Amino acid sequence: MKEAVQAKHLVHTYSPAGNGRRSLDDFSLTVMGGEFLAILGHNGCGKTTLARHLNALLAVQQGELTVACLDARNSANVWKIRQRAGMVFQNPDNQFVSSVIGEDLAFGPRNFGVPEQEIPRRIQQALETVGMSGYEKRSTHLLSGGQKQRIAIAGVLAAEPDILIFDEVTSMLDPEGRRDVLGTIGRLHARGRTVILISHDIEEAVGADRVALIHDGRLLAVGTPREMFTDADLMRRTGLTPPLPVRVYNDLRERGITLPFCPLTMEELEEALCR
Amino acid sequence: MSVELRNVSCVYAPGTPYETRAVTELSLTIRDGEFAGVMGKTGCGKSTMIQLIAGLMRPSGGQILLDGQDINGKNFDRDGLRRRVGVVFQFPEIQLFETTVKRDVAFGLRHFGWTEEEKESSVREALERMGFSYEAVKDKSPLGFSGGEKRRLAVAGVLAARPELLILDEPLAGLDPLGREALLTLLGELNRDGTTILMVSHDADTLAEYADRIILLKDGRLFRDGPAAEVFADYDALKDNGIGVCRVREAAEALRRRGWEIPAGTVRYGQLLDEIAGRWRQ
Amino acid sequence: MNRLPAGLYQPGDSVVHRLDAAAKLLCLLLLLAAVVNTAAPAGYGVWVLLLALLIRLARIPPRTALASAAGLGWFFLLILLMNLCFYAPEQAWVSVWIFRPSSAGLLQGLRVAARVFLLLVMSNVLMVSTPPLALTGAFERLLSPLRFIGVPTELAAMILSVAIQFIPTLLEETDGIRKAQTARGARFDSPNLWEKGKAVLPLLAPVFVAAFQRADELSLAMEARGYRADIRRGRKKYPPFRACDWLALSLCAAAAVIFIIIR
Amino acid sequence: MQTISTVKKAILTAVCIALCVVLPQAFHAIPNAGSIYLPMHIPVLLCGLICGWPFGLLCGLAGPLLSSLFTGMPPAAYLPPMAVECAAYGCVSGILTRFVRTKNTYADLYICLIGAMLSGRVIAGLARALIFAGGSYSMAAWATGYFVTGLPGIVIQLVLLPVIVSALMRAGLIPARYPEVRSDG
Repeated sequence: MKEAVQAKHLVHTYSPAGNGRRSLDDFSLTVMGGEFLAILGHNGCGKTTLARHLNALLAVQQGELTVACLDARNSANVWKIRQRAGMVFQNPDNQFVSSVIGEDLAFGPRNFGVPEQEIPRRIQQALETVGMSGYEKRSTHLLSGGQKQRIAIAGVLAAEPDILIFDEVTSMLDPEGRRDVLGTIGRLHARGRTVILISHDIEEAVGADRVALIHDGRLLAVGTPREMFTDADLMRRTGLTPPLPVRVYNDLRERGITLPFCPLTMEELEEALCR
Repeated sequence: MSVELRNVSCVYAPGTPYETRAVTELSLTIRDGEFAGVMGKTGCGKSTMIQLIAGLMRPSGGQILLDGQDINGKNFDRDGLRRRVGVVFQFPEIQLFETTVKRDVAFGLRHFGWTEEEKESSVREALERMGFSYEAVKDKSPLGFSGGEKRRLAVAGVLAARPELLILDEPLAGLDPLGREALLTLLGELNRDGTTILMVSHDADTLAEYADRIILLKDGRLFRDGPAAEVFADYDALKDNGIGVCRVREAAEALRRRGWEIPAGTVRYGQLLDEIAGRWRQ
Repeated sequence: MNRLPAGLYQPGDSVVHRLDAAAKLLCLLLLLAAVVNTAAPAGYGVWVLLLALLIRLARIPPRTALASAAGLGWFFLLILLMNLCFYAPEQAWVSVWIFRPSSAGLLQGLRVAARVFLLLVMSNVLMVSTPPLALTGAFERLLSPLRFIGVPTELAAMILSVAIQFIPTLLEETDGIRKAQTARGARFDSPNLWEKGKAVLPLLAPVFVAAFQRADELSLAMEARGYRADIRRGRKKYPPFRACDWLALSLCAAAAVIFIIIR
Repeated sequence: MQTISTVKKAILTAVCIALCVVLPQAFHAIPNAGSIYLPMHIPVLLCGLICGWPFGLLCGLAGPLLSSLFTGMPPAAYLPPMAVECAAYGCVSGILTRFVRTKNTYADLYICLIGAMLSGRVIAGLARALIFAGGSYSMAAWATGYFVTGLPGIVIQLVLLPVIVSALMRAGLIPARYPEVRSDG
């Protein structure tokens, strides 16, 4: 399968002189097409800076970046990249251009020059995908946080991107909204979309194909959730709390009890303990 | 400070088509020095309840008593209420506005009649409690800090008044694990020093760990009230009523299903670990 | 509580409610032109009858329809007095300082007061029978031909749509900030004028900072969704007027023509 | 000097318009504040100052209009003169901010604000006189009367706006007018 994203030695700094703290520092990462990659790190580690590169909202300062086989350094590609790689943001209230859902969903396709007669079909399909069919005529501000975020996802889907970037999309939601949105993201991945999920909640990353850990603008490690979360040292360095089963495994070992293997999910914990 | 709600009701926009009952006949008592967690679905009346206790709204019926005094009574000292009750709203960082950190943190102290020295020492203490060096930040603009730092500055602005009752609405939302840990440790310390704490959160694991008791609201009414171990005992039945995921409880439940004799009230991580270790050694 | 305010709008199912908002707005303009051009007192009698008919058709309680004008008693009095004293100084009965009352002035005052009354009640009928969102859309639609003289009407329409979308969010946020600052001991009032200004800063400064932050995030999200200010986008299609819209328009146009010719 | 992109100016204008609806509602909760603070003027002036005259003009026209449609305030009778007044504020502050450059942010601000507020009030006074007084020589009286009653509002806005602008600059939400000369390097 082709690479969806290829970053090589990216460097980025927000201070104009270029001598300030580096938000991205010699950052290299490859995301395969159809993959579900979770990017984890604490606040201010450079996750958001990275996300904004993937969508060409920030220009490449140093290094190389291709998104959907388009060179991000070429400014002529900016709009194509934004069409191929859609991005959903953190705050569900700051993503709508209209209080009527149908109008809002038409925004992206219109920007990308989709013919007007094609747009209703796109809207229908996007709403169906996020499980909110029939909401075209409704108003955005009467929705719950989770529903708003799903409409925001639909707004991005209406442009039919291959790559979806989710930048901390659940951090402002209640448990119910979080469950709905994560379910939607899982479904999108199952339907073949490349998913890049940025978060500081480790539980959201357990189901990912691969996890990338970022610290101080650098890629610390990348691998399967199991490889990453069971590495106590790595977890400590990134300032993340491992999932509960891993914590149980680690803490039991400190008490002199070694389980047969390190569990990652609740089922595995049962398995490990009840053998 | 003790809090007592007696039959409190609150109706928004009464007499209009938008009339909504936010809180209905709510009665409960929070004892002095308690750490109480408040849970419930979005729209269950949590926010209304804390605004009523903080005296920011008037109930349409019933009484709210702080240390036995009706806060909506005629002779109640409202200014004293502002000093004694601190409220950390959701995303409190937006309330920062002054030109310097020192002025912003001291904002709530203007009407207390404190001397400059008293104010300064209180501001210093609050900032240091929140992990800032007073000298390093006092003259900076509060608006120039990062998101997590602004959250801590805003909390410092509430702590500076040395409240006896501290109310927090989703104080952990959007914080990363390090930020959460720091804030929770601080809350634990304040509680040990005698501050009564009322914290609204969706995070069942955290509340189980820190709160003495859980108040669960549903549709504006009191639905469950008691220690986390008790309230979370019928976890599965409560899941759809606003209890967020409690992983410790889920793990304990899974092991119980496998025939382990773990008490149904296992809701704290340490407890779970002890139980597992105990059972394993047998 | 996170609700878009509905202004004066009261849902209904009358003929007037069902007309297209843009058609209604045009009708109002035609009627206004006709009212302003009415000179004869008898003309105003006709207008009052027509207005009663309109209110009946819209099935709006008369009290609601007249509400906007009812609170403005002193305003009508003022109009009357101003015109009485200043309209025709050369025909004045007496002259006291700058005041020169005349009967021509009195007549003109009554005329102006009647006009203002009619204008108010008519626009009130429009606002009571049309949702604010539809009315904003109607303004956009009627002003869209301005693009031919170089006015960026699409940009303006987009700005309006975003503004409306932000109203409920900002209402809630402002209320939250007011409460948060009150809890911190803010008092928003002060007897001294200079202090009065400063007293609302704890409310206003955070409201603006928060609102601008939202604007920042939204403009980023819009760029991510491919928005560019420099290219033409597909234009919003408005539904065509239906038969009843055309009928209402022609009736109003006829009224306008008749009143302007007869005066 | 950094500039603000058109997209961002457009959205800033949109929030300013929304605030024209929201702020009068918020001040409603504070006893007798609306008539003194004239809360709708603040976002309009700010919009002109930050986004320039075309956006300021739009904000001045659309702010009162949307407020009237969505909240019923101002009532239809006051809408036209109020829209004219606000449009003048937004437009004039936008024009002045382009030409007044004294090398001092606050001096610029005060000049633009005072200029905009004075001309806005004169224009509004004239508009009211034209609409209601039938075009007699009482016009001047109307205009002055309106101007004088508006004075406390001018003072309050002169206190408020520079502080709000400075807060927005400190929060990094709008670019500084002049590149800062930093002593700490």
